[in-house]
Amino acid sequence: TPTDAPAAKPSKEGPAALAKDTQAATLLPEDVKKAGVIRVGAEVGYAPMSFFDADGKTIIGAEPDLMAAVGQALGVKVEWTNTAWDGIFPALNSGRFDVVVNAVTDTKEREAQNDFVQYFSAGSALLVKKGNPKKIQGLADLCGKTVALQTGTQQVDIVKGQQAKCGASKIKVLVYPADSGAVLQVRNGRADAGMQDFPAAAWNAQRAGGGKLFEVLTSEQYKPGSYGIVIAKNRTQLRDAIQAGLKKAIESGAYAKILEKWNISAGSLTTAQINGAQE
Amino acid sequence: MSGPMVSAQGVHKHFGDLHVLKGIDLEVAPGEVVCVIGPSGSGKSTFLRCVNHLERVDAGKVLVDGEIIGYHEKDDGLHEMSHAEVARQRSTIGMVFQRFNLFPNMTALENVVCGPIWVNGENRTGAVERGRRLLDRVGLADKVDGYPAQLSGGQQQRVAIARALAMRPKLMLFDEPTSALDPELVGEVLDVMGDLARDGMTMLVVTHEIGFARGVADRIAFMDGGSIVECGTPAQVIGQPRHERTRAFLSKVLS
Amino acid sequence: MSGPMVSAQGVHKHFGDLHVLKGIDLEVAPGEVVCVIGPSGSGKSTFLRCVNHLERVDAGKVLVDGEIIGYHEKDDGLHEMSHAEVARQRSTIGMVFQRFNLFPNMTALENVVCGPIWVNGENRTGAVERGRRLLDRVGLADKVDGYPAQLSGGQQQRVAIARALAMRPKLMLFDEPTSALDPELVGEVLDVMGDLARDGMTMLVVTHEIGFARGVADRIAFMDGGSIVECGTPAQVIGQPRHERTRAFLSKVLS
Amino acid sequence: MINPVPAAEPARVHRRPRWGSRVLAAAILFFLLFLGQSVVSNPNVDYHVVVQYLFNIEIMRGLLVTLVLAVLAQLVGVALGAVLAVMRMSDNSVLRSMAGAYIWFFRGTPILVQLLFWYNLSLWFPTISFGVPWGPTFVEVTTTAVMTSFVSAALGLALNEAAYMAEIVRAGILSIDRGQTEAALAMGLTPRRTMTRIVLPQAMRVVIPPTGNEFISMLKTTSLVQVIAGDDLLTKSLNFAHINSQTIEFLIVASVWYLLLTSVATYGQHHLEAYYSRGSSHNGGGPPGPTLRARLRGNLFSLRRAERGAA
Amino acid sequence: MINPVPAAEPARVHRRPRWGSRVLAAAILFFLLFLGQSVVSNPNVDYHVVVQYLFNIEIMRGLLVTLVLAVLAQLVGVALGAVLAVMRMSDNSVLRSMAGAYIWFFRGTPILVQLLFWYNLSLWFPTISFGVPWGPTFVEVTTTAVMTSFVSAALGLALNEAAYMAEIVRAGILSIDRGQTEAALAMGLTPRRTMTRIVLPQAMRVVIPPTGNEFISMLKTTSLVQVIAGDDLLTKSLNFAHINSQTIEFLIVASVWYLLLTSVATYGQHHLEAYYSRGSSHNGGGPPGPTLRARLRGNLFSLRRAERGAA
Ligand SMILES: Nc1ncnc2c1ncn2[C@@H]1O[C@H](COP(=O)(O)OP(=O)(O)OP(=O)(O)O)[C@@H](O)[C@H]1O
Ligand SMILES: Nc1ncnc2c1ncn2[C@@H]1O[C@H](COP(=O)(O)OP(=O)(O)OP(=O)(O)O)[C@@H](O)[C@H]1O
Ligand SMILES: [Mg+2]
Ligand SMILES: [Mg+2]
Repeated sequence: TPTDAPAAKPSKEGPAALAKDTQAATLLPEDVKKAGVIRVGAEVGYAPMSFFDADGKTIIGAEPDLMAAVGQALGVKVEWTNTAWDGIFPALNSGRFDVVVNAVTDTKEREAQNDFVQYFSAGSALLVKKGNPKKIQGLADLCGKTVALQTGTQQVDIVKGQQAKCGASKIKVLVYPADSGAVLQVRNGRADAGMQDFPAAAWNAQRAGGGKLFEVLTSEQYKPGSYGIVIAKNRTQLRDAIQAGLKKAIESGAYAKILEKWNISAGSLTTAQINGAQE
Repeated sequence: MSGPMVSAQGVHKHFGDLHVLKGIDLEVAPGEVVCVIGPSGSGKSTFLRCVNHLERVDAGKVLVDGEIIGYHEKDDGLHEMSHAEVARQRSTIGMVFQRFNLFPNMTALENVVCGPIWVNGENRTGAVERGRRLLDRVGLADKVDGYPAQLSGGQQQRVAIARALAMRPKLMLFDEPTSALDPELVGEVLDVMGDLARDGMTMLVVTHEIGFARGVADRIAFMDGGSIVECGTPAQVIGQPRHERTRAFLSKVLS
Repeated sequence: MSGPMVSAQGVHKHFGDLHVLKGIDLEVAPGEVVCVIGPSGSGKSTFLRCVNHLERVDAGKVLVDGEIIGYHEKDDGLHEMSHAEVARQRSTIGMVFQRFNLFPNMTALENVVCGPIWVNGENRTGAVERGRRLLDRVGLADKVDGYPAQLSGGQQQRVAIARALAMRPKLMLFDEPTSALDPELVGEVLDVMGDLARDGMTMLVVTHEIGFARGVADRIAFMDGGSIVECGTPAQVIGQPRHERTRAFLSKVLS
Repeated sequence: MINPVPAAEPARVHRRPRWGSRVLAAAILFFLLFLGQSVVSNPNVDYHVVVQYLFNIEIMRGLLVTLVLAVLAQLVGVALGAVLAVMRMSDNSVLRSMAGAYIWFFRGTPILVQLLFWYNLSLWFPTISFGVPWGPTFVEVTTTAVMTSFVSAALGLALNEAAYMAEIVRAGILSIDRGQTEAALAMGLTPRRTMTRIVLPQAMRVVIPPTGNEFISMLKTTSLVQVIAGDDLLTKSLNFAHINSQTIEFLIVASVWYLLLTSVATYGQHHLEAYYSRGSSHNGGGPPGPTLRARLRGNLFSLRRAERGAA
Repeated sequence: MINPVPAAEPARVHRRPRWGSRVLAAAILFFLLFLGQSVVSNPNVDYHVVVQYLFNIEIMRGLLVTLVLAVLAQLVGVALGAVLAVMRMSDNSVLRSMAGAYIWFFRGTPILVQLLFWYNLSLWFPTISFGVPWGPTFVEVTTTAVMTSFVSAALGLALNEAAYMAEIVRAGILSIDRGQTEAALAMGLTPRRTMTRIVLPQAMRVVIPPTGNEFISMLKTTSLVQVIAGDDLLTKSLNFAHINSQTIEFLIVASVWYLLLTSVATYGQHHLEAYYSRGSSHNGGGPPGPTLRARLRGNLFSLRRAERGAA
C-alpha cells in the first residue's frame, strides 16, 4: 500500500448539505440552470486543495468540498475534470469549463483576462528536507541555493524578487510543470528548498512519506494573496451567482467547517470578493 | 477485305528537346509478324509504347484494328479519351516487357487470371480454368502456384506471355522479350513465340535475336535515329541490306 | 621455373544441403587465359569467388601465386587469416562482375583511384595520373568525370576493368562480364579483354561468349553440376567435345 | 583430367577467434548485471507498489483509452495519409500544393498545440452547422458537445499522423518499379485501379515497417492528451503518484504496460511484414534479419533471385 | 518506304479537362479561405500579443535551448544508432541481443519516463564514481551535480533517439546491393573499411530522409523536457501564458517558431539528400518529386539509367 495514503475522508461524507438559496440560484445564467451543473476544470494533485483519493479516481480536497457547498446553494451539481495546467485556460475560455478552481492566485495580470471570485487566502512557505540539512531559515538564506518551484505560480515571483537582493550569489531556480515534480526534487536533493502555497507545504510536511520526508518553515508566509474561482469575462451572470453561492456558504458556516476539516482555517476569508487583486 | 491490324501514320514523339520518333509509318496486317530491329536508343521501345498509348504521340496517329488509339477524332482535331476508354483499348493489345514485370506478390496463376477477372469481369472459375490451360500451353503446368521470384527468367517470361494471352488480344507487342535472359533460357521463350506466330497471332516484336527474326518474321523493320530506315522481308533486310547503317548494325550484332 | 598462378586443389563447397562444387582441380599458368563455360547453376561463379575467398571453401584449397588463399597452413590444419591478411591477398587479384558493381556515388576516375589510394596507400596525384591513363587505355579518356549512371553498360564495364587493373593485379577474374550488356555493347568490352590477354595478363574468365572463348582462351573448362567435365584447348572443347553434356550445352548456346 | 593434382584430403579448418567482440560483450553483460542489481535493490523505489497497482482498475481503464486512441488515430492517419500521398503526386497543382501545405503545417507544429486547438475549437467556431453555405442549415450543434475530450484527442492525433503517413505512403509508392504500373496499364486497368490493385498492395511492404514505428510512437504520444483531459494510461498512473508522491513507482507501472503494448505491436508488425512480402525471397526485412557477416559473405542465392525477379 | 501512308499532318490534340479534381481543388480552396478568415478575425485571440512576444528575449533563449538540444541529441543519436545497427547485425549473439534489448527497451517506454529517470538518477545512484570496480576510485561526484537539467535532457533524448536511428541505419545498410560490398572486398578493403567507406556513405541516401523526419520530431519532442525543468521554447512560451492566462496566444508564438525551425530543417534535408544522391539519376526522392502521372506515363530514361546502374 502507499505508505501515506491520505487519512482524510472523501468529500461526499463532508459537511451537512446546504439548503438551496433560491435568490442566489436565480442569478445563474439560463444555460447553467438548464444543464443543472457547473463544470470545474483543474489540474488535480495539489493537496489539500484538490487531489485524488486512494482509488485514483475520486477527486477530494478543500476545493471540491467548497464547490460542492456552492453547488448546493445554487441548486446545481458540480462536475470536475482533471486537465494538465497548460490546457486549463484555453478550455475555460472556449466554454469547455464554467470555472477553474485550482488554487489560482488572483493577480492584476490575470484579471485582465478573466474574472475571479476570491475564496481563500494563502501565502507561500518554504519546504525543506526533514532536518533542514542546509539550515535555511528564510528567504535570505536562499541566495546561492537551488529552489524548485511550479511554473506559473506566485512563488516564482517571490523567489525572483529575492534573487534581485542576492547580489553575486544567485539563487538557482528550477521550474516544473507540476507541483509534484518540484517536490520530488527537494526529496531528491537536487533542490535545497521548494516553495509552495502554505497549505500544500504543510500537507507535504505532515503526510508525504509518512511525515518523514519534509518540513515546512512556519516562521513566515510570504506575499499572501487570494485564490479565486476563475470565470470567463463574458459570463458576469455566472460570476455573480457563484459569488452569491459562496457568500451563502460563508454565512452558513459550511465554509468554516470545510476549512477546518482540511486543517487550513488560517486562510479563511470573510467575504467573497470579485477581482480584488492587490497592487 | 479487312484493314490492317496496326497502322502508324506519321508518328512523332519528343521527350523535351529530344526528337525520338521522326515520323514513323508502318502497317501490320492481321496475322502478320513484324520484327523491329535497330541500335539502342533508336526509338524502338518508344514506338512500341505508342501503339498501346503508354506514350502519348505528339503528332500523327496510331490505329489498331481501325480504331485510333487514345483519341476520338472530331472536327476540331483529336480529343483525348477518358482513362476508362484507353484502358478498354489496351485490354485488346497484349504487351510483353523486357523485364517481365510480373506482379511479384501474386502466383503465376494469379498473374494470369487477374486481368480477365478485373478487366473483363470473367468469373473466377472460368478464368482459372483457362489460366491453367494457358500456363500449360507455355509449358508451365507445374508452376501455377509458384511466385515469380521462384521461377527462372525464362519461366517468368513465359508466364508474362500467358498473362497477355489471357486477355484474348488481337495484337501482341513484344519489347526485347529475351534480352534479360541467360543465353540457354532464350530458346524456350522464342519457341513459345514461334508457336504463337504459327497460330496466326498478329505480332509486333522488338528484338535483338536476328535468328528469330529471320525464322519467324514476315517482315523486318530496321530503325535508326527515330526513323524506319528500311523495311522488308528477312531475306531483303538481313540478306541484302540496302542501307549502310543497316549493314553496320548487322555486322556488329552478328559478329 | 615459376609455379602456376592459380592452383585449385579438390575444392568443395556446400550451401546448406546443396553441394555446389564437387572437387574442382584446375591450374592456370602465368599469362594463361582460361575460360570457364557451362550451364546456369553449374557452380562457375561460386568457383570463381572461391579463388579470391569471397566464398569460403569447405574442403580442398586454392593457391594463388603459391600462397594459400584465406588460410595459414599449420600442423593441425588450416587457420583462418585475419581480415587484413585476406584483404592484402585480394588486393593482388582483380575481379570484374557481371553487374559491374561500380560505386555509384563516385565518378569513373574516383572509382579507379580509390583502391590504390585506400588499399595501397599511393599518393593522390600519382594515382590520379595513372587512373587517367588506365581509363584512356579502355577508351574512356573523355568520361573520367562521369558518374556510373551517366555511362552506358559497356562503358561501365570498361571502368570496372580499369578499376581492377589499377590495383596492378597478378590475376584477373571475370564473371560473365558481358552478359548484362546490350548485344551491340558486348564487342567493346570483349575488345578490351582481348587486348589485356595479348598483353600477357593471367585471366580466369566465366563467360557465355563462345566466340570470345574460341578466339582468346588458351584453354576452356566446361563445368556442369559442380564438376569440371572437360578442359582443353578451344579446338578440343568446342570443336570436338568429348562429353555428351558439353555437346548438348554447346548446341543450345550456339543455335 | 588435365590437371593431375592429387585430390587434396579435406584439411581441418580453424575459424579465427574474435577476441574483440567477446571481450566487449562480456564487459557489457557485466555492466548490465551491475546496473540491474542497483536498480532492483534500490531502497528509494518500492516495488511492492508497482506490483500492487499493475492491474488496478483505473490503470486498466487508462490502458484501454491509450489503446483505443492509438489504434483509431493510426487507422484514420493511414487512410488520410494515403489520400494525401496521392494528392501530393497529383497532376493538379492546387491539390498538390494543398497536400504540401497540410503536411508542412501538421508536421511543423507541436502535437500539443494541435490537440489544444481541436479541443478548444469553440474559441473560433462556437457552433458547427451542416448545410449549404449562405443557404439553409440542416443541423447545428455546439462545438464543445461534439469535440469531447476523446473526439478531439482522436481527431488531433489522426490528423497529425496523416501528415507523417503521407510521406511514408509516398515513399512506398515511389519504391514500386514503374514496370509494375506499365504492366497493369497495358493489361487494361485504369490508372486508379492500377494504383489500388497493383501499386498500393505492393507498396505495403515498404510502408509497413515505418508504419509500425509510427504506431509504437503513437502509443506513447497518446499520453499528451492529458492537456485535454484525456484519461490515458500515463495520466491515470500519475493520478496515483499525486496521492503519495511515489512518482517513480507509478512511472514504472506505466512503463511496464507501454513495453507490453509495444512488444505486441512489434510482433504484429512482423507478421504483417511477412504477409506482405509473400512472393519475395528477399529476406532483408525486419529482425531477425541476416547478420552483417552473412551479408558480407553473402547470400548470393537471394541476390540472384532478386535480379531475376520482376520487381 | 514500304508503307505508302501519306504522312499525317499534325492533328490538333485536345487534352481532356479534369473536372473532378478541379472542382475538388476549388472546394478545398474555398474552405481554406473561409477557415483562414474565421481564424484571423477571431476576437478571442489577441494577435498583438503574438507579435509583441515573438522576439521576446526569453522566447529567444527557449528557441536556442530547443535548437541546441535537438541538434546535440540528434547527432549523438545518429552516431550511437549506427553503432547499435552494426551490433544488431553482428556475428556475436551477445552483442546482437544486447542491441536488440536496448532498442526494445528505449523504443518501448515513453521518453517522458526516460527523461525523468535520467534526471532523477540520484534516486538510484546518489554518487557517480570513476574507478576500478571494487578497486580504487579516482573521481566521485554527486549525481545531481552531473545530471543537470540540460545534461539529462540531452542524454535522455539522445539515448532514446539512438534506438530509432538504429533501425533506420540498419534499413539503410540492408538497402545497399551486396555487389557493392563484394566489389570493395575484392578490391582489398577490409570488412570494416568496406562498411565505413563504401556501404555507410551510400546508405546515407536511404538514411537521410527518415533522419530528417526524426530531427523534425526531435525539435518538437524537446518540449517534453519541461518536466525536468528544461527551458525550451514551448516551456518558455507557456511560462508567459501562465502569468496572464493567454495560453493560445503563446502557443501561436511557439508554433510560429517551430514552423520556422522545421521549414529550415526540411530545406537542409533536401540539400543533404541532393548531395548524397549525386551520381544517381533516380529522381524519386523527396519533394518536389515527380507527380503521380509523370510516374504513370513515365520517365523511362531514369528507369533505363537505373537498370544500367551498378547499384
Ligand atoms: N521517358 C523518357 N524521357 C526522356 N527520354 C526518353 C524517355 N524514354 C526514352 N527516352 C530516350 O529516347 C530515346 C529512344 O529510347 P527507346 O527506349 O525508344 O530506344 P530503344 O530503341 O528501345 O533502345 P534500347 O534498345 O536500348 O531499348 C533514347 O535516347 C532514350 O534515352
Ligand atoms: N550464397 C548461396 N546460398 C545458397 N545457394 C547458392 C549461393 N550461391 C550460389 N548458390 C547456388 O549454387 C549453385 C551454383 O551457383 P553459381 O552461381 O555458382 O552458378 P553459375 O554456374 O555461376 O550460374 P550462372 O550461369 O547462372 O551464373 C546454384 O544452384 C545457386 O543457386
Ligand atoms: Mg528498348
Ligand atoms: Mg554465375
